[in-house]
Amino acid sequence: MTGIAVITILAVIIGAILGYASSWFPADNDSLVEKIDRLLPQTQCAQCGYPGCRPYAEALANGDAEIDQCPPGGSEGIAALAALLDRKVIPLNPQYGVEKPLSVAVIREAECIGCTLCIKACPVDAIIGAPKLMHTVIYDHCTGCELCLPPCPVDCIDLVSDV
Amino acid sequence: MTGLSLILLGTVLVNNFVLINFLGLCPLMGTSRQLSTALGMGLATTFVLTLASIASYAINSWVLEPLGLEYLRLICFILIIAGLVQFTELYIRKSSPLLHSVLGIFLPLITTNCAVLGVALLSIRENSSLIEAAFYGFGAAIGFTLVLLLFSAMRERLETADVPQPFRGTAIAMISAGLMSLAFMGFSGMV
Amino acid sequence: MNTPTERSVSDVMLLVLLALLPGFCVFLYLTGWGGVINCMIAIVTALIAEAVAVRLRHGSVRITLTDYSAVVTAILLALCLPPLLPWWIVSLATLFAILLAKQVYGGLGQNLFNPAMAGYALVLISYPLDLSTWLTLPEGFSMSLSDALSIVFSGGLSQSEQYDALTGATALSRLYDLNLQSVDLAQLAPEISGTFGARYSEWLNLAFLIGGLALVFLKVITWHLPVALIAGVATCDLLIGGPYPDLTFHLFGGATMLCAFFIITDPVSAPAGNRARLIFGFFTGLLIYLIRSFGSYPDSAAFAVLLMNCCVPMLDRLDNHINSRPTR
Amino acid sequence: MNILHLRDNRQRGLHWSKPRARPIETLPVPDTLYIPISHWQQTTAELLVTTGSTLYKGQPLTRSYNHNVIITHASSSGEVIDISDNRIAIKTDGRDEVSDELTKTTDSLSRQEITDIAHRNGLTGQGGAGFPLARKIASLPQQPQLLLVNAAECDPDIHCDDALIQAYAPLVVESVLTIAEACEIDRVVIGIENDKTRSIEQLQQAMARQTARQNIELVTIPSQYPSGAENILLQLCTSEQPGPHESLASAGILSMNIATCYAMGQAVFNGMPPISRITTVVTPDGRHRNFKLLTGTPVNHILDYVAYERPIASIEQEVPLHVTQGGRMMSEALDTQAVITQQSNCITISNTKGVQSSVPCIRCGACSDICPVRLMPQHLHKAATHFDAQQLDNLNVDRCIECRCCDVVCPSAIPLTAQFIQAKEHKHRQNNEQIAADLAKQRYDKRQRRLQKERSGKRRTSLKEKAAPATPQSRKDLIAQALKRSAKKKPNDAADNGSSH
Repeated sequence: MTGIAVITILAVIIGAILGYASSWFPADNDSLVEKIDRLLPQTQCAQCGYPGCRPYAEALANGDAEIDQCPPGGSEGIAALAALLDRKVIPLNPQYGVEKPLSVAVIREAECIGCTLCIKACPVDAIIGAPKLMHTVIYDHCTGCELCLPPCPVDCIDLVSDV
Repeated sequence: MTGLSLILLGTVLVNNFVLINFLGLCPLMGTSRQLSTALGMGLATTFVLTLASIASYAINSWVLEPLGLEYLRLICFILIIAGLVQFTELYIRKSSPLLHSVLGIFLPLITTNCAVLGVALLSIRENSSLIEAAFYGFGAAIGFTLVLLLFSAMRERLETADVPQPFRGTAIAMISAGLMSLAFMGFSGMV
Repeated sequence: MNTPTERSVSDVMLLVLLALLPGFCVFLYLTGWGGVINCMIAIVTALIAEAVAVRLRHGSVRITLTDYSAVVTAILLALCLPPLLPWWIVSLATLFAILLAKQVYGGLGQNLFNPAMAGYALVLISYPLDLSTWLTLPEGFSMSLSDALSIVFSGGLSQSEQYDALTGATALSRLYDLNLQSVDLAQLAPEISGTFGARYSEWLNLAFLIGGLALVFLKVITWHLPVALIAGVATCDLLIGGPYPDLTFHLFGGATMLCAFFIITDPVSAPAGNRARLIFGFFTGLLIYLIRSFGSYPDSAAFAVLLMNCCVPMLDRLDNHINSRPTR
Repeated sequence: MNILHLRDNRQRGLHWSKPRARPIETLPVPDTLYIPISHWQQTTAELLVTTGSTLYKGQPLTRSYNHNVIITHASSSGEVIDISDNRIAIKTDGRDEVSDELTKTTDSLSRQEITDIAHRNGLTGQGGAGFPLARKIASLPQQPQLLLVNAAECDPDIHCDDALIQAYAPLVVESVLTIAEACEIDRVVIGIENDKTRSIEQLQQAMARQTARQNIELVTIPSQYPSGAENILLQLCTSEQPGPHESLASAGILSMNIATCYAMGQAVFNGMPPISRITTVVTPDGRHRNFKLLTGTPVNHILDYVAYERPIASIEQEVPLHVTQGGRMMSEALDTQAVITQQSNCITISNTKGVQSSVPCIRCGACSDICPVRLMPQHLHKAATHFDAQQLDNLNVDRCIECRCCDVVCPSAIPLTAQFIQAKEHKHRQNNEQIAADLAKQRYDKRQRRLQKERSGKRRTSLKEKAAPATPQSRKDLIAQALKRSAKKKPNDAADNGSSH
């Protein structure tokens, strides 16, 4: 009988300590997300299945995404993530895309009708132009995320691997 | 004083917990891929081990033995160690979330880690006072951390070695651990 | 296009073999045909093992064998093993050294542990009896080749009943045999505390010292490692002063000089920075002294080297960390 | 701390005896010259000539306002026959007529003028790196403290500077002083290796005549490779040394090769751009001969002229000649169409390729003992083979001066320096990608905030509209209002085009 008493007293004491501990040490998770986000190529291309690089970083932080879902990051990106998160280096998952050389979108200005759909689609504001006027892509700002290709009605944007 | 230093020397080098008594091998293999994680794991284990050794000795000699409840020893120790590990996990989650996510399953695993429970049980049999139990636990933890750090530095160097395909990864780590324990055999009989 | 190098790896290894020659001759004089047979078995097994391993990995056997690193490992191993051992113990040690301690890590330049010492330690632990039976001085040399061969290929010295006067490897293991832990040196038989020349291992260490100094002079190895080791042994002897206090005994007994100049200076398993080498050498000397005085194995060089080889990757990292401070 | 760590290289396989520099010889003018058109990232030089236009010696062929783009000149009179793959081919007519537009300047120069002269004449460093001189002078701080003239020439095969000093010492000293005066540098140091005795005498005599104007000192340094490297020469001559990551120019020290000073002197005193340069040619039988070669001379022309002394055996077996530029240590292989440029200080012709198969590194430490800037090449080799940018930074790979001492002493014959050069480029490229990624992240966050503001902004206006129904404004009213506004602003314009809408 005394055994059960001892065990329950012990359990209560430990439970109390842990209760206080969880309030003293609130979990903060974003410094890890920040570290992961810094390693991602920031193309915001959503090829990894998440709406941007930051959501993918959050998914990686709480473990429900794998490190092989980022084609723009390529093998170097995967190696960096594996080093940070101490996981085995695995090849890029072809389901999310294939590693391609760095490429830049170029608008064939003659055919552009100025519909501003690509401006709205570009996540990093790399395309400038006014409605009904010619649009063009700023060479240095474009991250090659290919999000502007589908919305273009006249399909006048093509992808050029870095010259 | 020499008694305590002998205990320390004994647990750290001579019958090192990992390489001579072969306790705590899974965290050795699991967290030693990187030096930073190995350091984190070593510190966490040191904290848990030292306190566990003290607490288990205290509980045993002041509560269980007077009440004649030696048969409850195992349950109490597991309870104490689990509490300590949960405490450490909360602290690590707050202080460095990277270490928390990298250690992942190995952090709660300290509870069921044979080295920790081994120390708790052995420290009762071998020590006669609380101070000795503390040094015993601390020595065991230092021995564990020392081997873990050396081993992870070794594995990092092996990452860049041109190891034949079938031996890559854990296989070469196992061989290196074997050679390390071969080396630690040199200490046998010293204390 | 890189300019042709002055001294290739095979030249380095040849120089090491050359420097080993004086010690090697003294060793053969003392152990007679047993030593020669050991060396032959070790070298042959080493070369075959290396050739097979490299062939399996589709490397070029010719290049690997002509860098003589396997021969150096074999000879260092043979120098530690007592003569008239059963042949399979010698080849087992060499196989372990070449395959498990070197080739499995990726061949030349990537092994963590000194192959010769790993092989010797393995055999020392698994066959303590065989490893500690040495033939006393006079009979060793006078034995004919045929007798030696018959002993070697029929189970080794410990099993043969002809010879009863078996002694330890060096002065140290003699003490171990007589298990005199703490004893006054004067009582011992003359060859332990006798004049410099008469001691069994004095000449051996002196020859290795000469060979080692030649290596340092030829710039094959730097002075940091040997000096640090000798300093380590000396400071320990002065500070702690275990059961055998006599300094020259420690420096010239056992395999100290062989270890200082040839074993820890194996560039692959030693640290890379000079500062780290000093620490490595000092602590190896310290460990040699501690294991020899308090440990249970007669000669501790193998274990001390292996123990410090475990710390080399960590020493390298610390050395790099200090070098990488921006103020440099 | 003494970054210099020049071990006595006689110990470690870097010991060789340097023969005395031989007098300068000349070659006949080749029948075709190929002058390169220089470009820098996306900007290329603007062509001033087209195929068929006749040229005179020293006439500029290209023009550019960007200091990084080098302007090239015709090195002999002739006619342009073809402009293709970045090269202008000139068929020489052998008259070697000098163009008359060359502008001499005699009065004293300001820093701006000397930078223009350097840019107009397309002057680049002749020590081997080829850094545009105009940009180097422009990057000097307001009060530069030292002009360091590098006459060390520590490579065993290169003797062109030695021959240059022996031939034109007075002109060299004169141009050094002019540069110092123009850039307002009061202290001039010429560093030369102590085994070039005749050049030292010539320089001392020439300097004796000039002492009136400035304090110029000739410092003789021990002849050890790589004493000619910029920061090591500075350390040897003046025992100061710049911070670990600072370039010499930004620390107020203008360091120039003595041949560059001579070329600058030519450009200032008689307006002649650097259309020729002195090059040491090392023949297969090991003799070093110095030639004054026109820039743009194809290397084959030198081979035909010099090579006839080749040993008969190698001609019969058709052993291919292996030609490299840059001396024995910093040598790069040249292909068959290579031409002489301002940077070709030494052309080595040899029969054998001389490449050894490398064996894995045995961590023997010979390389870290010999490295003049105290790096650990064995760790760098490991970090570069399995590329690890953080480890390379920790090991200060950027401080490697690519002197190739480690290649020479490495028993495993590993091409270490080539690997370090590649690792540096890879690390540099990765840094740029990281910067681009950070910028893209900032733009993305700014866009998200803007969209967020617009979404919340729109909801507010729609509330206002519900409150007060807007008056329906037809298109015509809008145009009328716009016309009234523009009429108020510009009374006269509104009058003439008011009716045109």
